Amino acid sequence: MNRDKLKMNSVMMTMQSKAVNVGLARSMVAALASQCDAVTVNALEELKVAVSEAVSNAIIHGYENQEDKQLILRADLLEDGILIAVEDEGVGIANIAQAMEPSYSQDPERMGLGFAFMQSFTDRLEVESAPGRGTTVRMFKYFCQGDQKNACQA
Amino acid sequence: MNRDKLKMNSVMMTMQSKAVNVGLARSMVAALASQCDAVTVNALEELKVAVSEAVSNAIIHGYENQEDKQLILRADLLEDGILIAVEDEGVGIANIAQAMEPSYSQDPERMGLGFAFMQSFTDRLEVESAPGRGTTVRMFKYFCQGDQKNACQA
Amino acid sequence: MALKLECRNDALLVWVNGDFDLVSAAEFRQKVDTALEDQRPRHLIVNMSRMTFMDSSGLGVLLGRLKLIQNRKGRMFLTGVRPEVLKVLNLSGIIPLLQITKTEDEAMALLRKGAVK
Amino acid sequence: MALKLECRNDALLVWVNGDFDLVSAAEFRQKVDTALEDQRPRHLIVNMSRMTFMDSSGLGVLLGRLKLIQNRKGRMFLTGVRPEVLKVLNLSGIIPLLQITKTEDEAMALLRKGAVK
Ligand SMILES: Nc1ncnc2c1ncn2[C@@H]1O[C@H](COP(=O)(O)OP(=O)(O)O)[C@@H](O)[C@H]1O
Ligand SMILES: Nc1ncnc2c1ncn2[C@@H]1O[C@H](COP(=O)(O)OP(=O)(O)O)[C@@H](O)[C@H]1O
Repeated sequence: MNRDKLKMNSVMMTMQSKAVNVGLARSMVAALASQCDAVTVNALEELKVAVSEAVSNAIIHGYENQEDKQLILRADLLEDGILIAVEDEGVGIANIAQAMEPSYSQDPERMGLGFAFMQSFTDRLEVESAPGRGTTVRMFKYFCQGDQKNACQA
Repeated sequence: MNRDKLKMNSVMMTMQSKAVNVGLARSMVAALASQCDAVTVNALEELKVAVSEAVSNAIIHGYENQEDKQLILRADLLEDGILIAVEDEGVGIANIAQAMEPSYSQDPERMGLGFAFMQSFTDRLEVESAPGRGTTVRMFKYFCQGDQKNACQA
Repeated sequence: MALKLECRNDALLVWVNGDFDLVSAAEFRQKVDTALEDQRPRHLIVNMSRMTFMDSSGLGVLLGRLKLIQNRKGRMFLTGVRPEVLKVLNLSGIIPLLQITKTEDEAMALLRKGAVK
Repeated sequence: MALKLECRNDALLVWVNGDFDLVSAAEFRQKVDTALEDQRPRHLIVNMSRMTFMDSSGLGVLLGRLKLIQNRKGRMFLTGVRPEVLKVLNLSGIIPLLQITKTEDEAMALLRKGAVK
């Protein structure tokens, strides 16, 4: 998911694998995306859900709720959208395709909608993972629908 | 400024030396500090000013407004307050004591109040710097005034 | 997030304030399940007019409570749902399984009339 | 931040919306200085009722404009200052050098009466 568009801004955040940091990640990404005047409220809302899912998964599944682990959130603001990467060094995923199927969840208390939401709410989703090697989820989201003129001037 | 208090949460953010990121740093620190229910609105406002000053200085003075450099913001939420470190790898400061004096500024367009504000709005301020070696500003701020009962439960 | 709970007639009313994510979902589950156990209301009405955000963790907890309510042959209502939260609900397939109303009074009225699916 | 400028009689009125920091200070300086040059108002009234934050970058730009206004023997007013912003102003020593009023109408009235320091 290497895009050649001009990079307007770029942030990396390292945080502990704590549930409270899901909200922190969300606020940071929303604040960064808001630097682009062209971003729609709608796109911002969807982006927040997608980030929330990826970070929650790293905490719950990747680190199995151990709070003292580190996860990394990278966000690159491009001319027309935002590129997000959420990385954990947790248990990893053996069968990525299966894990990404809607309503597949290893946790009986969960609905298995995390990946489905990331898929629906972003324009591109890539998962890199191997058992014992952690997981990286990359997402790209356009700021607005097919409007060339609304390029970001942040 | 090593404090033995329990660390509740801890975040590191790496960002570009762009003016827009002053606001990003502020929002992140405010969101982190808000994880502690005991934090007063007053403390939050003061903390935001202090962070704003330190990050602005790294951009304007440390990197002399070059936008493609990296700065690091570390924030550790403790039981009773927050520890902030802002690091740049910029020009550094030759005479730290002089630089910290109110109304000393190398920039005629500025008032030389940045350090004075950091000093007034936090409870402890430390500056580590050397010419050519960059600058690290560390600040600690209590969440509320002398209230042992209001320890953070984040 | 801040939660408020209240039992009214045969229904448990819950107000959810702020973001409904991993943190608040845990709190919601614990408090609502305790109230469902202790006070044995049949129906559940969740006032979402001040819920500013919901992700699949929030949704999952709602679905879990729906199952408990269905087990006791009760009805579940979501009231005052904001557009951004509705979008998440729409994707989940949960909507046909419960009732959405504007206010909790509307929900209470429907319950009194027995006019619920 | 969003800025609005308007010339009324002999005064330039500026509304500052949002955070007044390094980013917005640059925009403020550029737009206000252009208006001061082009339209030659004598006085400056800054409506701060929607300014949610100010740091020393914002403050420095205000002080810079104060000097320009003093050079043309005009007066500078800050109106609708919020408590959190007032705290920063208080630390700066700028307050005795200008006039603080609740609204811009008050400021305009004082200007008409010539009742300003
Ligand atoms: N970061 C991760 N590390 C390890 N496993 C993961 C990670 N993210 C997702 N998974 C696996 O993929 C499954 C599906 O994830 P998801 O669609 O988000 O649903 P849910 O979180 O409700 O289980 C999870 O149950 C888990 O087994
Ligand atoms: N991060 C930094 N790197 C290099 N020099 C700095 C840095 N921070 C502050 N300084 C020096 O200290 C001086 C005083 O800083 P400050 O009190 O914030 O006032 P101002 O930013 O208005 O100049 C600056 O003019 C600059 O010379």
